[in-house]
Amino acid sequence: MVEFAMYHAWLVPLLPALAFLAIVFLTRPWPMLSALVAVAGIVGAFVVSAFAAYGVFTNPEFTEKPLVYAVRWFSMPGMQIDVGVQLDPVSAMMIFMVSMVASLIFIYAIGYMKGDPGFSVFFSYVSLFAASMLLLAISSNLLEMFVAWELVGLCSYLLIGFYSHKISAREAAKKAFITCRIADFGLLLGLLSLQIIFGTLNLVELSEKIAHFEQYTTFGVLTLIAVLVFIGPIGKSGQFPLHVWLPDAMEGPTPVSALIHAATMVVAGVYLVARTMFLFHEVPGAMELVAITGGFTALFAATIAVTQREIKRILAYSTVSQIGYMMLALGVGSMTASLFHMWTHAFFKALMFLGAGSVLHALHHKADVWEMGGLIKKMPITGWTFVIGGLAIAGIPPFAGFWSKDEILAVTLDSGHYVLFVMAAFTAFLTAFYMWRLIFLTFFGEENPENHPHESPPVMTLPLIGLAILSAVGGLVGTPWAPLWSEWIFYGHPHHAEPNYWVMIGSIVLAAAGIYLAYQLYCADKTKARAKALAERYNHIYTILYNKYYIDEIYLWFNHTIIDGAARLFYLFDIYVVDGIIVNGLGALTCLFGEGLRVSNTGRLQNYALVFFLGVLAVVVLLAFTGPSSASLTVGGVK
Amino acid sequence: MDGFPVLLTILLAPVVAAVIMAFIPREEHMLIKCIAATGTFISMALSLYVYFAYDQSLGGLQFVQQIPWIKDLGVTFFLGVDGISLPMLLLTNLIGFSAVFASWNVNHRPRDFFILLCLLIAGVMGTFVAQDLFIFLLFYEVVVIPIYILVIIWGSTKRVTKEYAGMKLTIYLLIGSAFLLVGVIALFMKTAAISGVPDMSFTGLARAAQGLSDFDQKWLFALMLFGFGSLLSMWPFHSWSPDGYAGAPTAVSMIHAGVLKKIGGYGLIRIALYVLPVGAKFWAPVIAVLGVCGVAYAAMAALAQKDLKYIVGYSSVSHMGYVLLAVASLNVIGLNGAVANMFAHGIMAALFFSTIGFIYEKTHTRWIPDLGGLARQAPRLAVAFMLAAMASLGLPGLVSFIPEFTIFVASFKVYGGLAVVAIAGIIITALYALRAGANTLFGPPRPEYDSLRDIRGPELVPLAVLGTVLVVGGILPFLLFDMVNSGIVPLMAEISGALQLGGSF
Amino acid sequence: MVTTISLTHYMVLSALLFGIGLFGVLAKRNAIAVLICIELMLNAVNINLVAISKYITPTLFTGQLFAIFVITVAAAEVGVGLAIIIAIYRNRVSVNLDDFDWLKW
Amino acid sequence: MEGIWMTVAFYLLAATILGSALLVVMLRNIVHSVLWLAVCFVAMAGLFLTLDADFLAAVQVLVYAGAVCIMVVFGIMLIQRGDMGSTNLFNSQTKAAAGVVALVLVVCGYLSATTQWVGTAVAVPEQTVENIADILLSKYVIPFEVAALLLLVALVGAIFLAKEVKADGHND
Repeated sequence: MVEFAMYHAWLVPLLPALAFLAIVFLTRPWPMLSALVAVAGIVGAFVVSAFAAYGVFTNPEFTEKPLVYAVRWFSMPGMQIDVGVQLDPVSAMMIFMVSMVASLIFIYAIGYMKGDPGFSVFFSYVSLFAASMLLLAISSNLLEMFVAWELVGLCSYLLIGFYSHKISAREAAKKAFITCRIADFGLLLGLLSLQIIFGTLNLVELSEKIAHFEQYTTFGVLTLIAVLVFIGPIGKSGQFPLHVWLPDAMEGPTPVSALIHAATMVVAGVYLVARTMFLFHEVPGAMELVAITGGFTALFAATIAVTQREIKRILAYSTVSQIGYMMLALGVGSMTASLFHMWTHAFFKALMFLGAGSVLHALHHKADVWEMGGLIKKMPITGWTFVIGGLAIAGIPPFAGFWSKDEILAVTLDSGHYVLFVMAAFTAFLTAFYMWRLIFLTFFGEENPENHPHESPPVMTLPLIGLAILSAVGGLVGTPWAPLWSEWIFYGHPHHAEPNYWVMIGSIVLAAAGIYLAYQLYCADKTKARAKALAERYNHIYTILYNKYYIDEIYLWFNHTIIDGAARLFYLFDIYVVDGIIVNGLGALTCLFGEGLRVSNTGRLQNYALVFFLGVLAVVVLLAFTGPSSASLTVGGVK
Repeated sequence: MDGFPVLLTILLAPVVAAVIMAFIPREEHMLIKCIAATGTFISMALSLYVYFAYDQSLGGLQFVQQIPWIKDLGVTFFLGVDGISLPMLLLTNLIGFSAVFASWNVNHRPRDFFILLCLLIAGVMGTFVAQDLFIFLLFYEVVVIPIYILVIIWGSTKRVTKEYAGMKLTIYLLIGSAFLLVGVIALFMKTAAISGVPDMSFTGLARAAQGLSDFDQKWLFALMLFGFGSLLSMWPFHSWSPDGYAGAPTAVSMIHAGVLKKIGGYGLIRIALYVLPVGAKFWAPVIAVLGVCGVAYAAMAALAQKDLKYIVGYSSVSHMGYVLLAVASLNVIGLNGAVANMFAHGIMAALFFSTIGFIYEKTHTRWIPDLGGLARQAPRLAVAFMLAAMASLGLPGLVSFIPEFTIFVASFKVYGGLAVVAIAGIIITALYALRAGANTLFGPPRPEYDSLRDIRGPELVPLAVLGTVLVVGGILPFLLFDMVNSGIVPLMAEISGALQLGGSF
Repeated sequence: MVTTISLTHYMVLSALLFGIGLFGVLAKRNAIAVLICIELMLNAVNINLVAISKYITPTLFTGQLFAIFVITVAAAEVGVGLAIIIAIYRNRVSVNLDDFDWLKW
Repeated sequence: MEGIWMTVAFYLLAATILGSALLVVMLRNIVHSVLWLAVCFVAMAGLFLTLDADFLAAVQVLVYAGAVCIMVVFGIMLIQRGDMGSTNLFNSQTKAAAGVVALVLVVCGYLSATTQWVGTAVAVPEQTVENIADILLSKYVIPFEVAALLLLVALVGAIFLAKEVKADGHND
């Protein structure tokens, strides 16, 4: 079975894809059947990927040399693109994680989406998404990966716009797609450069060729390529300055937010950089860019999250911030730490989104955390699992987030990026603060009498419990004392830093401080007067943060004024210059000639006959004087 | 099927259908439509057969049919297909068949409409299977007349009147072909003088044209570039495209944007480049610049449109810019991309126009601000629209992505920065395609369209046929590329010598 | 020269008659007048044919034969021409060619 | 008819022909024009006699002077009723027409004067009718039949064209 799974890993994306087709063409009229098909597809994928992952992790040779099998996709002289599967610990971990989280979320969605008119459609979309995401994870070729990359973007678009009759959802979907498209433009240029310079987009071949690439002859080209490639992840993973779409993406149904915009798709950028580490590793400049982008985004998004009011928005900014962490870790050279955080983050962030979904479900989509409160009494499972998630993200041991975040902080410090370390540490504090602000406001404190919450059905709470368990213990695979994780997932050589107890203690203290501050402001103080006073006092900062640094407004202005203005200009140019002056001008000129000649068109037969005879005369004269027989005008002669 | 004149059958099936329709009482609407559908279906099925029966390992011209015609001019009625013309032939028939169903609801003089439509389809097919320049031009002219009549009778008047649109379309076609004709005649005279034997076949012309002076090659190519370029809506000779499509009835827009336009690109590769490689080499930078201008300019102009057909009209100008850019790169990858992109764009544009046609038929408007929320009332229509929009913006997994990718590879390699501008076009394309989709299909449903009937029955055929090709072509790109490649490689092999020597610019 | 009548005499006569007929065709208003002027022109042609027949190919009779054919055609032409004029007159109540400028449309 | 008499006959006939033709064109009354046309045709028949074409002369009288003129008169009667005084006027391009005609005459005159005719002394055979009949029914039999057909078509066409049209637009 293990053997089979490893050599048929293409089944992993194929099963959900088949589920998608089955739903679209067959089972769409029967919602429950569609859901079953979708769940069957993803669970099947999970089973195959679990076996495949088991096979990879028990065969150490695959960490050195990945298992690759591929078929030709298309080719022409000078270019061949294969599609195939590349199984190594990184991809095995990824498909395992994605299919596991997706399975849980699919099950959850059965409960959450119940009664929605687009129930079947929803499951077809998420199946397509799962297929694309899994394809992205096991791709052996960058173009294949790009295809999957765009397809997950498409699914994201479709699912954000799932409630497409809402204008906000429609606009958010569009925004997501186009923002990612801008980023993909960079990525595409990077891929093109790779294809042109190295003649292949195959990951294994590329890594060999880049390792032997003569940097001296084309100085800076690799850096440029790496930067271009990195633009893609900036968009897809919601890094500054292209993060704007991610918070808006919360317009989609909550399981989608959990699956796509927290656990899987948005970390595709991290995954891509990890996948092309052989490229980034060669160019320190690009690595610095990755680190700085990540570190800055982490802090930047955390500051915004502090002031937001909508539950899913807070989580969205939190996601942006956490992905910043992952980027930071990649940038300072630790793929191990980065992917470890991605692993743990998938669990606790999915958990929290699903928890938020449960809350919204109970409160009939009332999203403002200030209008909630005391929900834990009515919704104990949702509440306590959420608390576990909160502990995990804040970094309280032994929950998952602690181990991964701690490792990121440690490697950042190790690599000598002190400024980034301080930023990351401060982010850790902010994270604990805003997340617990959310928890205290939502689940603790006084109940809002207008709300009539009720616990969600088991089909929703069971995945919550599953994810809560994973959030609690998922980090134990990578503790400094038993570094299983870093033996598998690494770039270059496995390295496990000695446990840095100072960092560890420091991060616990920061997390605890954040939680305590949140408790003081939002839980201990029933009237929340101090929190309000604080916001009042630093009104300017509060307003800027609340409005997300006005970046959306700037983009909107740019889009509507500059782009649309230019478009208008081009169009007017087309109508009035190209079409007006040149094309119709020529036409008008012709008509003018026609008008001139029209006088001659009297319509009177005798006029025409007159001119006709003039013509006949001309022909006669011509023939008589220049014709072939003009030399001797002698006619006649009998026989 | 050895010896069975399959190409001739493909060519004649719609003509026969047209003749039969001419003898049917004009009131028999359903019968007429069925005959048109049968005729085009026979062509489509046979061209699918030819596509898969074509031996790619053998390459070259296959299914050849050669009947001497005008000996003094060296004209033979010479039909044949190779890797370049086969995708175009298949495209024509796929779109032709869909176009019949996209016009299923034409009830104003349907007999005349379908007769002209079938003749149009046959004419377009003829240009792609002709291997003789004279026959090529003959079919090309056959195409012009039905287009004009179809537009002025069954067209629609919006920003411009249908008469204006038809006139503009026809006159542009004719001006282009006039320049082409001058070039062709000059080419024929000169090559006949060189080889001593008049020969109008592409191969014969190409062989003789090797003896042309560099100067002759250059100005002849310039004439052909103008002729084919204006047919391909090369910037700045593009302005017929949006107006023409806007005025034309659905089927004509489909065929025109889908395949007729491609005659320009096909001719540019098949005739201009093949016969006059030195001229091509000389003009390549100009083509590239015009192509990039077209891409960026038309995409920006499309962004400012509010009429759906105008958006697609400008979009097709923009996509043809990619084809030009690919041709200008003058290498195997680029030409592969050019032909494949023509195929992809044909399918996509046809689906787009058929969808817009249905939207217009059902809502009586194409004006985006008057539309909205149709996805609720007509989900299948929305699927078709989104498929086309996604293909337009080059979504991977749909047929247009890989061709664009190959074009980008080829042109980025040759033209660097210039190509980047063109590649940036994908962002703007995404912007306008999604805006159009969002504002038409999504948002709050409008009560006035509550009774709107989704596409069903025969109306689904364009979506089924073209949608299938869109997806299958995207998932299995080798189906298209192996074919194109088998045609491009020998072509490039023949002219590569000239391309290297003639670099006198 | 004065006493013998040569072919040139007939030629000149024919040319003059043709000129008169042509002038009538070009300058008359009445459609019937135009028609009879055409007859004059045809007659001028006949003179030429017969004269050439006599002076150059007297034994072949081709010229005379042609003249007969011309007369035949002229007769047919008059018949159809008159019919057309009558038909037009019925529609327009006019045979004035100045009124007929429909060729413009 | 030899010598001087030939010359006299030619000049007389020529004068008659040209004079009557001029009157045909110049007269303001269309009926008078037709009468002078008949005179012209008869004189033409005479001219044909001087050219040894006696059969043709007979045909000329029969067809032209007889049939055509009568037909034209009938045509006029069907159309022109009432005052015939100024039924045959000149139009506005008379001067231009005169110019063109002058040019035609100049060219024709020049060509007639400069062309060297290679004449022959052979006389026209006496039996013109037999000769004409011979070639008409042998060498030129196809044009002959075509001419017959033409006459038939002209006949039918003329009838169809000139037929009365009913008020409802159908001609039956």
